[in-house]
Amino acid sequence: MRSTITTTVAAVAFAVAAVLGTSPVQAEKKISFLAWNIPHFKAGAEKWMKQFKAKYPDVTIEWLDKKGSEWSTYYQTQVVAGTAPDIVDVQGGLWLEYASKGGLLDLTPYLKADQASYTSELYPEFLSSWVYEGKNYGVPFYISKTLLFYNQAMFKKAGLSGPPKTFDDLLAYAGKLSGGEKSGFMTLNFDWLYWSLMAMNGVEMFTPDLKKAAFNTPAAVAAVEKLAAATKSGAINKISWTGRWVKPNNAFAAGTIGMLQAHSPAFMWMKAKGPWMNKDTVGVAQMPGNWSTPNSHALLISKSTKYPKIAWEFAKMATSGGGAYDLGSSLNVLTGSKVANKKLMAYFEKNIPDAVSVMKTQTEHLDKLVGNWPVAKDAAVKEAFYPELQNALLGRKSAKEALDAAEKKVNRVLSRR
Amino acid sequence: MHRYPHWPLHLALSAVCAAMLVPFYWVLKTSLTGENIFTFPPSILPEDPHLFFFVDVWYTIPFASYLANSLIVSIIVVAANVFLNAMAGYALTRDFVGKKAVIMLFLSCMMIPFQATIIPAYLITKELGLLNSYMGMALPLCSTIVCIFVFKASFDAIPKSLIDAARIDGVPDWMIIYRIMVPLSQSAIATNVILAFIWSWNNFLWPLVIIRDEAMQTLPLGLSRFLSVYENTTGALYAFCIMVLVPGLVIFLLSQKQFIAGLTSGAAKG
Amino acid sequence: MNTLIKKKRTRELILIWFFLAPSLAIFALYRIIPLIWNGVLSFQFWDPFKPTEFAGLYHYEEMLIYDDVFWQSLWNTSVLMASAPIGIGLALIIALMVDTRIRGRGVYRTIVFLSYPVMTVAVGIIWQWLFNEKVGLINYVLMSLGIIDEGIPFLESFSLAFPSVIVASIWQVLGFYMIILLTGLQNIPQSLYEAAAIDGAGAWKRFIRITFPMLKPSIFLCFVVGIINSFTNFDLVYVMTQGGPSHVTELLITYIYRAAFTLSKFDYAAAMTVVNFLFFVTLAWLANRLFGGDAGAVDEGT
Amino acid sequence: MWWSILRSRYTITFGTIAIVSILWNIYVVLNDDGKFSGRVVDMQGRPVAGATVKLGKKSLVSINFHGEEITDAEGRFAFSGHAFYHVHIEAKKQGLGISKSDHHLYFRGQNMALSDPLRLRPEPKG
Repeated sequence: MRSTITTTVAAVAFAVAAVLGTSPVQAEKKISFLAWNIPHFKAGAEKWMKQFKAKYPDVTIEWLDKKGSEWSTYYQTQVVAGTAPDIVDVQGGLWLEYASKGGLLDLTPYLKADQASYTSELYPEFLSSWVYEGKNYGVPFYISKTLLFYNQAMFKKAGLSGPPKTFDDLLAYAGKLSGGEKSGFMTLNFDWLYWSLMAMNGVEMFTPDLKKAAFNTPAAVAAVEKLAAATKSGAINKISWTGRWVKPNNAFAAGTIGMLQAHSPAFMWMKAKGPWMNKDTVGVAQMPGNWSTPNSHALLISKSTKYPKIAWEFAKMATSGGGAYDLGSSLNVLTGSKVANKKLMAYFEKNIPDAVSVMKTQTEHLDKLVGNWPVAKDAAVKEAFYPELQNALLGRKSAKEALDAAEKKVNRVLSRR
Repeated sequence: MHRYPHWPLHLALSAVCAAMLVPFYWVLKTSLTGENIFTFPPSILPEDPHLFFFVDVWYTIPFASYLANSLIVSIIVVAANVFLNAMAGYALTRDFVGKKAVIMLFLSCMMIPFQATIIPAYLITKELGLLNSYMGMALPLCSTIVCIFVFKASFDAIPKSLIDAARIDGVPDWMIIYRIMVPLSQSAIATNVILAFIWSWNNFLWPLVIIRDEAMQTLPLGLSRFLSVYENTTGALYAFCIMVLVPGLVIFLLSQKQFIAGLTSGAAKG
Repeated sequence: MNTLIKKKRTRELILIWFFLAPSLAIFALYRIIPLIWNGVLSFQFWDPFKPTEFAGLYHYEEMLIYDDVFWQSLWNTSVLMASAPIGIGLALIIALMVDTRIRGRGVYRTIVFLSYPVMTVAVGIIWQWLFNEKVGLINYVLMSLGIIDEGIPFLESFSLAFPSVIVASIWQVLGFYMIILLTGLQNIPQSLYEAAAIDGAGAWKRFIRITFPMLKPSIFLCFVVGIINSFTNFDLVYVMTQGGPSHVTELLITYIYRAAFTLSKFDYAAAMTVVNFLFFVTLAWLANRLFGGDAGAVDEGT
Repeated sequence: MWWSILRSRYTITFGTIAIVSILWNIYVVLNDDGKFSGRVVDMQGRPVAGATVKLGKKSLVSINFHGEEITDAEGRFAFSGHAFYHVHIEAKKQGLGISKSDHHLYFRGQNMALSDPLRLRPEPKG
């Protein structure tokens, strides 16, 4: 008798267990987002995810963040393993390689579809710097381009007023400003941030069809010779051609540099190091000829993504309206969205008045952007070109020799598969 | 051995030690005072030092969990190393067909830079289903050739007579290993513990690629947090360096006593 | 009787291979298979997004004939290796000093080794900044000694950048060498020295006749470590100079890494890896020849 | 046997570390109510009543404020419940001026009573 009871109990229990066990669980969709060294944006990112979850309850966002120097290692390993992050935040020309090989999703149709609700909000100039062979692979995430910071106190001492207007002015000013501990001019050099110096001498990197090198001209040789001479004399600080981020910015923040060509994030960074910096002590201007090199970030979507539509929706949220504002206000940068930038400028007026003039420069003269050529081999070209330029600028080779060698190498890179 | 005075030795060694220690001092100093880019020459003594950079580090990354992860991985690696390397090292003390080949194989394995094999290594780890796991982080380091040779050397240094005698008495091999060899090769073990720990503790590139979850990250990966472009984190960076290298030093300082014991025992015999 | 010995022998062989198996397995997984993978890759046009094609010697031609950065980095790597003896020599001197019966030798030993446990990335950061033109300690010392009157940008100069990196790498590995050599020294039976002392051999003679020969295995080990270091120094170069200025501090491994991950030319990187491997193996083989016998063996009869 | 284990270097080191960290955590738990109190005085050191005191966290460029208090007759103020480890404090009174200062804490919400008062200074124009 008892045994039967126990068995029935057991049976019931089992049945219940079985039912519970097979209770339906809804399938979760996972989208991964690979950011480029913005770990301090974590709070904002969580806010985004909450917003997104509200719209798409069955989607979870995986937030990954890698520092610039490891970003490509991480992304490419994931690509090879077939687990590429769906949305990636990328800087500079790295994306061109992937785009040319067909690793990225063509966003053109999406941009067309959302023309009114989204695309119209973006700066066409920044949007178009993510176009490769007529296809648009990225949407601007946050933007910055190079500008000229100058140390007002040093300018006064040297009897200079206002920024240089031409290349030769620039060098002349640099000469006047330099001496002893101090040097007149410094530039950041990674990616193509120094290219404005070439552009203002009418030097073109490539032929219009982007198939061959076009920079080896007498004008270029002359320009490089001048730069090399200025570097030798100390008017241009050597770190311009060797340092990456910390050293040049530290130097300017320490007040020993007359003029610094850098992009807007540098200002915040330097301000943190050099409390003396404010809108009165630091002059802000475009480089002569209003040339500048963008160093923007964009959101791109991996071809391998399972949910392109959802990824696109998230990218849109992050790059427009409120989402973009959240990003800009916590990173102190402008975004690719005109709407968000209006609010951001108001935010800067209120919270960081010193940065306002810097931010203004970032959306001016967008017709004079250089150093963002859509060349698939961008990274390889850089590798081939810059070391030779360094040789010339640091007086290891004559400008002619260096540019000849560079031309040979660049053309080889462009011709090889 | 007392024919010459000792002070020249002390002098020389002190100089060496100074050269070894100064960088440490410099890091420590910066971690306490931050970097002052305005004063040149830099001040030698720390000016109003404080511990707040360490506080910043503690709160800007989940330090405790990174630390735990690093420890777990290192423990796996150390344990595996001592056993596997001792075994391999012992095997190499015996002569057998293909011994030279094995040694050559080991030597050539050492000549393959890991950075160049990340992608295949990654794919293999994926096949093994060990991505994003402690075991996955540890496995490539679980046996290290240098240490195998360290063991081999110290086993070789044990007088054959001792072992042969034991063998003739019919003592089984495992007994020989654990009764005779292990006690006589403490130095090798200590060396191995230290090196294995250091290697896994400092491993950077490998965890970087195979770890996806924040919750699984190890200390070296925290480094990037202090190389930010948007904030001034110099002081925190150096504080972080200190916090990362202290555990390694502690482990070394602790196990080096064994190490010395082992060394002297090595010297006493023969 | 005979059969008994045979049985023992087979048991022993099984044991030996059983002992070797785990390590061999790990090396197979993480060294040998990847190497083979690289070997195959180096003859292909490979790319995660495209079907693979056969490339023949395309990459090798590019590398050996046209790529002077490759040669530069190969040269640098060799120089770095050639610098190993300096470190080993220093380490040997220190080891000999520490090996004497002086008071506090334990402390000295400890301090000298302290540099090795430090994360290489951290070592890079530390030294990058010791060498700094403005705030660096080295420049400070040189200036206060009146040797120079303005800071030298060590890591930015073509001539000094690489030596600076070498100094840092020696600093880091010195303690490790010393420990290896010390273990070797301690394993030399005292009796030999006593015998030599009875023969009336002086300190130098003793060193040449006994210490050095007996140390060969340890020294060999140091060399191997030195060679390995010349590519594990990756992190160091990566942090301190990123291979610049204009590739003067480029090592094979940093260049391979860059080719693979910033230029995403995995196939080309694979080809370089193969060459790199062959290069190192040859060297190791030579070293082995030089120091006679297999690595780490203390010769018998002592 | 047990004694020897207890006396081993490892036990001692890691034991000490464990104990210290436990004690530290206890201390933290007991003192992390985020209390922050002090006094506001004027140039002459007289207590200022009715000054507005704001407490917040200062990031690289912006400050987000936790709350606001009005000083009492002796110029005292007291906050509680903040969770910062780096506090920025601003006292202000029309006519008397302003006082800004930053205070590092050893852990989130550490209780702190300012030893020396916040001294108001006339704001520099512009």
